[in-house]
Amino acid sequence: MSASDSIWLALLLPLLGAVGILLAGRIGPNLRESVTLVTAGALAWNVWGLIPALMAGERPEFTLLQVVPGIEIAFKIEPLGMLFAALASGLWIVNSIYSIGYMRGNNEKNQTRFYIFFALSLAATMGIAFASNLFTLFLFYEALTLSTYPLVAHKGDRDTVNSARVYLGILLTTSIGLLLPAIIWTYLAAGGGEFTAGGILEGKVEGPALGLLLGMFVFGIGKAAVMPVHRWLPAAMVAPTPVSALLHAVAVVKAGVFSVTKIIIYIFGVEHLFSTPSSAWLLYAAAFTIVVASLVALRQQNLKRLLAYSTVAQLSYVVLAAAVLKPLAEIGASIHIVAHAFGKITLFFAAGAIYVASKKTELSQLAGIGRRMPWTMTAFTIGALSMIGVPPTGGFVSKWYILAGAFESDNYVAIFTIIASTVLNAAYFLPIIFAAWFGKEAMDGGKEHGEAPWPAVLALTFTAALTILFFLFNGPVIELERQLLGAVS
Amino acid sequence: MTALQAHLPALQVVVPMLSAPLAMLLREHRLSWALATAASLCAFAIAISLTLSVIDTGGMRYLMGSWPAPFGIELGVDAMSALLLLIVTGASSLALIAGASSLDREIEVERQPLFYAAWLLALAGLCGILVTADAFNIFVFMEISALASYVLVAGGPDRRALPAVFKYLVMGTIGATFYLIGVGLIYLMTGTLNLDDIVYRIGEVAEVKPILIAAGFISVGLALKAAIFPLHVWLPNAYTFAPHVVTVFLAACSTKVALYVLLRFNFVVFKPYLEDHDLKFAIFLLPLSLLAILVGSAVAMFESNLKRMLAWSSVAQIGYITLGASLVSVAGLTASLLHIFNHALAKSALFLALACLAISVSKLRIENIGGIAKRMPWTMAAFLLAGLSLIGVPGTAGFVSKWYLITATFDSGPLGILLVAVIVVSSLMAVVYIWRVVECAYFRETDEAQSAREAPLMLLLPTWAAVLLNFYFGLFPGVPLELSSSAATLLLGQTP
Amino acid sequence: MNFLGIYYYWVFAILLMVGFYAVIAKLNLIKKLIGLSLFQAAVFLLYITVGKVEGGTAPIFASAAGERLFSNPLPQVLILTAIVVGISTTALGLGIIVRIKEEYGTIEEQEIQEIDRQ
Amino acid sequence: MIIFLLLLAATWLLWSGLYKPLLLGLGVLSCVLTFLLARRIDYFDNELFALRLSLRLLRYWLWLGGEIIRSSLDVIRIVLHPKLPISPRVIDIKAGAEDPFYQVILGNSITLTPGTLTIDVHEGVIKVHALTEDGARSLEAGEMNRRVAALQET
Amino acid sequence: MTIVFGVFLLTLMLITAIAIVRTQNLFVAVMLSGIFSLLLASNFFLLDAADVALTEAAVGAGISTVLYLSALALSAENERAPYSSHRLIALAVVSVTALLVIYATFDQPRVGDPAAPVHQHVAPWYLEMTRDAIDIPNVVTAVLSSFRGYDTLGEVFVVFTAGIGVLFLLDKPGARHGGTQTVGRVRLRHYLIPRLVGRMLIPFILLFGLYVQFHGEYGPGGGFQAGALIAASIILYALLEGETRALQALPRRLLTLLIASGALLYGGVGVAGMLLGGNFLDYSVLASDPVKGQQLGIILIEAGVGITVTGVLLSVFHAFAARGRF
Amino acid sequence: MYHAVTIALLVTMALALLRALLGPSVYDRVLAVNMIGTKTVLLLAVLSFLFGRPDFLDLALAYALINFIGVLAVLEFFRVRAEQDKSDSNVENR
Amino acid sequence: MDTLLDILSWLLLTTGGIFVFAGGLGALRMPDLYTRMHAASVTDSIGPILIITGIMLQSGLALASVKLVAILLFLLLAGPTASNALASAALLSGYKPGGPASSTQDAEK
Repeated sequence: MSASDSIWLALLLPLLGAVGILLAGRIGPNLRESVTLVTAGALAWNVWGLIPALMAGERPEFTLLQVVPGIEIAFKIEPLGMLFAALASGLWIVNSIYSIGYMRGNNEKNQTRFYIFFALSLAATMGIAFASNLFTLFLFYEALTLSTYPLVAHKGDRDTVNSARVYLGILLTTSIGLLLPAIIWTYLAAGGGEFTAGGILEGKVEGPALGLLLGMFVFGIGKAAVMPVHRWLPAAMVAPTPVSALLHAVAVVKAGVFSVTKIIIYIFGVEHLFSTPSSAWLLYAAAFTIVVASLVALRQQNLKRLLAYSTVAQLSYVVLAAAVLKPLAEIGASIHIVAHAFGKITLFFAAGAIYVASKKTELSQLAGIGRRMPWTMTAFTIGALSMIGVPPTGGFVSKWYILAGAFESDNYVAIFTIIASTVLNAAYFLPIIFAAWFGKEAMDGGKEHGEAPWPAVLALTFTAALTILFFLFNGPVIELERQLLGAVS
Repeated sequence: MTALQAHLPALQVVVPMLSAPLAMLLREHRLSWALATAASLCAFAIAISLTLSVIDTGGMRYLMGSWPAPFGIELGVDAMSALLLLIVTGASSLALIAGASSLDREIEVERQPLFYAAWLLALAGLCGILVTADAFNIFVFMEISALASYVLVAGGPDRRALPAVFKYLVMGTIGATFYLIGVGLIYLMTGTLNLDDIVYRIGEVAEVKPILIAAGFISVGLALKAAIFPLHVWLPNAYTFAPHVVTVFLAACSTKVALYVLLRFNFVVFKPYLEDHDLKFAIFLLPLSLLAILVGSAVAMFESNLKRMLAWSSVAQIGYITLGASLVSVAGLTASLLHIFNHALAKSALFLALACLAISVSKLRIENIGGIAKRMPWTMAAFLLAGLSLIGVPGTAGFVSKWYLITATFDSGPLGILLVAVIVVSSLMAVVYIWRVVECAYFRETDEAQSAREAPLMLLLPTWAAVLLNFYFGLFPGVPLELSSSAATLLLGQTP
Repeated sequence: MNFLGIYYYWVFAILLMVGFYAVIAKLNLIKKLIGLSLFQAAVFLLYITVGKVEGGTAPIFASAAGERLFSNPLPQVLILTAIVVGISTTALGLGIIVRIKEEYGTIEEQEIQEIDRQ
Repeated sequence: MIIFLLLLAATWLLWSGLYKPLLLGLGVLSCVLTFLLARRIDYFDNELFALRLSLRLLRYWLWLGGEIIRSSLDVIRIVLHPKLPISPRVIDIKAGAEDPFYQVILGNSITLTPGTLTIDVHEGVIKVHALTEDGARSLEAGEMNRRVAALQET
Repeated sequence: MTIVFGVFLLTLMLITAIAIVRTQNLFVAVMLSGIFSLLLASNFFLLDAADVALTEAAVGAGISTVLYLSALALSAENERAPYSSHRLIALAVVSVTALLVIYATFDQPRVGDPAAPVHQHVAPWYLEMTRDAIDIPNVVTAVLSSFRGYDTLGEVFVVFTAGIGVLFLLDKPGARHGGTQTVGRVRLRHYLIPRLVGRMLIPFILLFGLYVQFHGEYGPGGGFQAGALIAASIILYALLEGETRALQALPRRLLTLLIASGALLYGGVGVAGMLLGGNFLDYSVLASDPVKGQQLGIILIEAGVGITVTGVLLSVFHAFAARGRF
Repeated sequence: MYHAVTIALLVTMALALLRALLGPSVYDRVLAVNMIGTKTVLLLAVLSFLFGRPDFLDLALAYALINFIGVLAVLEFFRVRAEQDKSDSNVENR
Repeated sequence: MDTLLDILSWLLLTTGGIFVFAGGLGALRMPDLYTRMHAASVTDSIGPILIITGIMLQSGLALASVKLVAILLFLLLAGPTASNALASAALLSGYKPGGPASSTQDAEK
């Protein structure tokens, strides 16, 4: 099996999985979930198997078909996409285990539909990760939006449907309204949309127009949640927690920042953008988002909404890092995708576990919960520390690289933002942790409960462990992303 | 070229036309359905064969009655007519197949042979317009198809079909008469009716005024027939109250064929002759297209009758088509023609899905279909997927034409940004109106939906065929794209 | 002659106007249809006027006609077809009107609209 | 019926004026078609089969022509008279002939002569509207009625 | 002088047209339309269009009056509200249209100018070819049925469409208003004079119709006009004796057959041309001598036209009549 | 000479048209239609000779036929109307 | 002989024209329907007789004359029939001779 076979397999496996889940769903939940797990495992094995080839400098390619001359559906593996794909496929396994616990524990309806669309979302994610041109990226970007809609609207009651409408509305509006024109502009200006090392727009689009195009891309990719197009993310929190965990902490939002980063690196070209003053606004927009989203998070009472705003802020770290436009910062951006993924998925898992076990969703209810759910809250603490960027968690590593990049270019805005947001992060996470461990449980605090079902606990423990492990053993990842340097400079 | 092949342009019209009296004579409605379907499929086969030979040779000519060209009536098939022939015959076949199980609810069995005869005549009329190269002959076949369409629409079970069809009749006749006036003026100045001959001789005419007025009359008349905003008022009700499969057929073809004639005349006949004609054409058409797009989409967003919603969406989609044409560039026209094709695909699929829904739902209103997706998963999935194509989600046919349209508007200078904005806004509106339905069908509950049953296979098959074609042509738009771009170059008089 | 000749065109224009006005402004469906016929009749007149040759005669060879100048047969042929189309449209329109009357009990446009609105 | 066919043939020949084999053949066809249809519509089966020709009828027509001219002049005089000296009235006349065919001839003759107008024929009674007293009186005198009745006798 | 007559007739027409629009009584409007049609036909005759004049008279004054009256018998006689509220807009639209037309006339060639382009290009060819290749006197018929036979095929199918359309609309089972079906079917039976005279004339009208049918190549006339006349003769019978008896003479099924067979005959001749090695509607191949073939073809297709038109007009009349009242 | 007759016929048509416009009853209008019909027949007959094309007399006859049938149709229309009124009033009386 | 025929036919045509015109005038001047019909019948009976005879004298002994006779015959048959039909219809709907009954007037509202 050659490397390019792995590419189409990566797309096909989740699709096959979806069909399998549909069929198995008719027979029974156990078989259905086995199919999910098997698919997830196969996908991860397939994707991870590509890493050695990539490290060896290979860049496998695969062209599915040519829609019209100049517009192809084609794939190509490069370090950034590889990282994203490996992350998403790997976490899918963990998330699937968690889902089993969560969905059963909650007695959700329409579980088969849930698993099917989950698999479809993963297929779309793989497409985004491996896309070799803007058109393909857009295709799968939209597919991801559409396939996650049923997941968000899963509950089907009025509020959920309304929120799901906001979700879909914002994502489609931005993508059709800004991203598509931007892509077409790019195709027209550059004669194509192939992701090319060093960018393709140099000499084609210059000056203020470049800033405008950048804006169309950044805001067009609504999934990156740069303010003011972040509102879909809190809205999406009506989804079941596994969805929030994998999709709205990892796959979907990362697809956004990943796309931004990829477009900055491979379409605009870091050098070209750096030399164009009109693109500097991106940095400020990202900084603004980080600070404001953190402030908003500070005022949230609902745990999942707090996490959502935290995600908004964290995503802009990636954008900020990319916008610093220095090689080290780009590496930091890519690593932050990983670090934040581990941390945030842990946090969501924990939130979901709390909900399954105790039906609690508000911050005020969490006092003293650490004693009832020690595993969960330990994991939560680790995740929160990673968000703040305290060693020995993964969050520290990425922040370090971003700061290094910022210092390299004496970018004080970035430095200041990072410091400020660290303070803010600490300000909203530490009280929760403190209350959970040392607070006193309210007397009328509802039913007696212990830990969540074991698959959920297993999953969150695992991701918490990953967060710490990433601090200790981040070498391979950095090694992988160092390859980006070739593309950047 | 075999003997039979040489006769194909004539057979394209004659086969459905002569099947009509036979269909009428058959007393058993199943038999006449079978005959109509067979004739329609046969016409489809002829259209495919014609398309192939057009791709090979660039065009076909046929002399009716063997009389030489400007004197007798000449038929001519080129890339543009081949493209539309495919749409017309294909949509007719699909809709007829679907009609087998949906029409019995709407039209009494005894009246069905007449209905199928009218259907074949509508088909023959539309094909006739497309293959002929004679200005007056277009009028005759336009009237055949128009009269037959009135009959088809009047077959709707709701009594409101009748005022709707009367309005359709009045406006259609005004349109045809305007066209006739225009042709009369041209004939007065050139002495000929053959389109090629007109093009050749119009250059020798010194006086501009009558030709200018002729251009006006022909354009307005055809705009009426093509339901170009604001002359679209007949369309929503006619589509809404027609029998469902008739809506499928008409939405896919009738206005498109009028657009075809409109483009032909304006680009081939008038543009080379009248000074600044393209500019005037654009100035008239562009704002109207934009209004059509915005108004049509906006009304569709607030319409709760599903068929009328899609009908208003058609008004908007016609706006896209005319928008592309009003750019007067090869890219714009290509986009426009391609959108004719793709919109036909998407709309037939959507209306077919509605026909499936109508089997179980008494009133096709949005509030009546809550939760129906559970009972009719295949139908709603088809609706959803076709809706994606209408919105223009990548991977579907709708995306390809929208891509070309946006590309073309970018080329058209500073105004382009505004146009792109309009296209984008209306695409979003399309998201809204399609999604309202999808959301309701999947996430709401009503009592009526609980008793619903999945539509019969004979309805689902054509529906899904249309849906899959949307995806096929979204991924492999080769043939329609080639036809549209060579038609566009042909219209603009450039060598490909 | 020239003025009188132009008169034909002008009458065509005014007839067109009258018929068209009836179609648009009248609310009674039968009246609309009559207006439509007038409208079409105006066009017939245009064509036939166009086909006339001064000093010519009807394009039918006969001993009585001898070798004379003949008027143009083509517009006549076209209008024959157009008249037939016109009567067909009228017949169909009347059929629809009869059905409307049966279903709604009126053939006034605004009354039909009121009934539908209920 | 033979007479009828002959009449049809004569009509065709006189109208057509073209004596080519093709057209003669078509003429035969037309006559036969007409004849068949006439049978289908019961043209021959009752008293209404009304083709009776005679010399007297011709003579009557000539007389009628004279009457028409005379009464026309009367009416014209009235019309052109500035005061319109009319004195309209309605009278009933009992038809002398019993055969409805001759009643019809009488009725139409009355209408044909300006100044008098048949309004209704019902069971042998003809209701006539006359423009002037004179006209009414001369009709009541019965000259026309008598002549038509005489026609019937042959 | 002729043109003065024309101008006079045109003026009368204008007056009539305006009166038609102004009157609120629909019956009056229909009567005036009949007058309009007669005036128009006279005008056509003045303009050397004998065939058109015949058709217009048969259609405008005859058939459409009958049809309008049948529809009127089913509905109210007076308009309720004369004009829509948009009458000013309507007036503006209409005026613009008329002004545009008049604007166009400034550059148009003089009426009747033999040198006008209309008379230069194809028209002389038709006159010449009719003599050479078809050899019938009526050029209009030659153009109609051979040179532009395809148009006429379309025309037949327009009529056909209208026929099945009306049948489809009005033969709706269940919606028929029962009750009046048998009452009042006596028609004009009690009117002695019209009944007797009308009856006497029927075969001759029919014969005249057939004459017009078969002399289309020689004088004004042809399939359509003949069909209208033949249908008129049967309609006369229906008026006199009730359409029940008319339907006994020519049953609905037969009429349906006529409608279809006429259209098929026309199409069949076209296809025969194709099978015999020519193009569609090429009559030259029908006989060994092309000229004879043309003539044969013309006779056949004219017959097709006549059959269909008769069938359609009668069916339409019966469909209206069967609605009960008329 | 033909011209004189033509003019007389045309003027008579105009007078009849005037009657049609003035009414006052519907029957007056029918009368006018009938008059115009016969005048048209005569006009055509005269014009055929004026143009030297006597073969067009066919038209005149056709007009006469059509006109006759038209008037009878109108009569039938009135009869139906009268009957309808009668039955309507019967319904009201009951 | 020819001149004589010409003069005769001219005479017939002209008087025919005068009769027709006078009839038309009468139809306009007369006070009510029935009296108008009398005037109209002048144009329907004597008018055609004179005019068509006049034309016949012009055309001589030709087929055209036969056609003219046919037209005349038809007019003379159909004209009074139509008048009779009209009169009886008017009477049937209550239009009394002597003045229009109010119910049948179509006076425009």
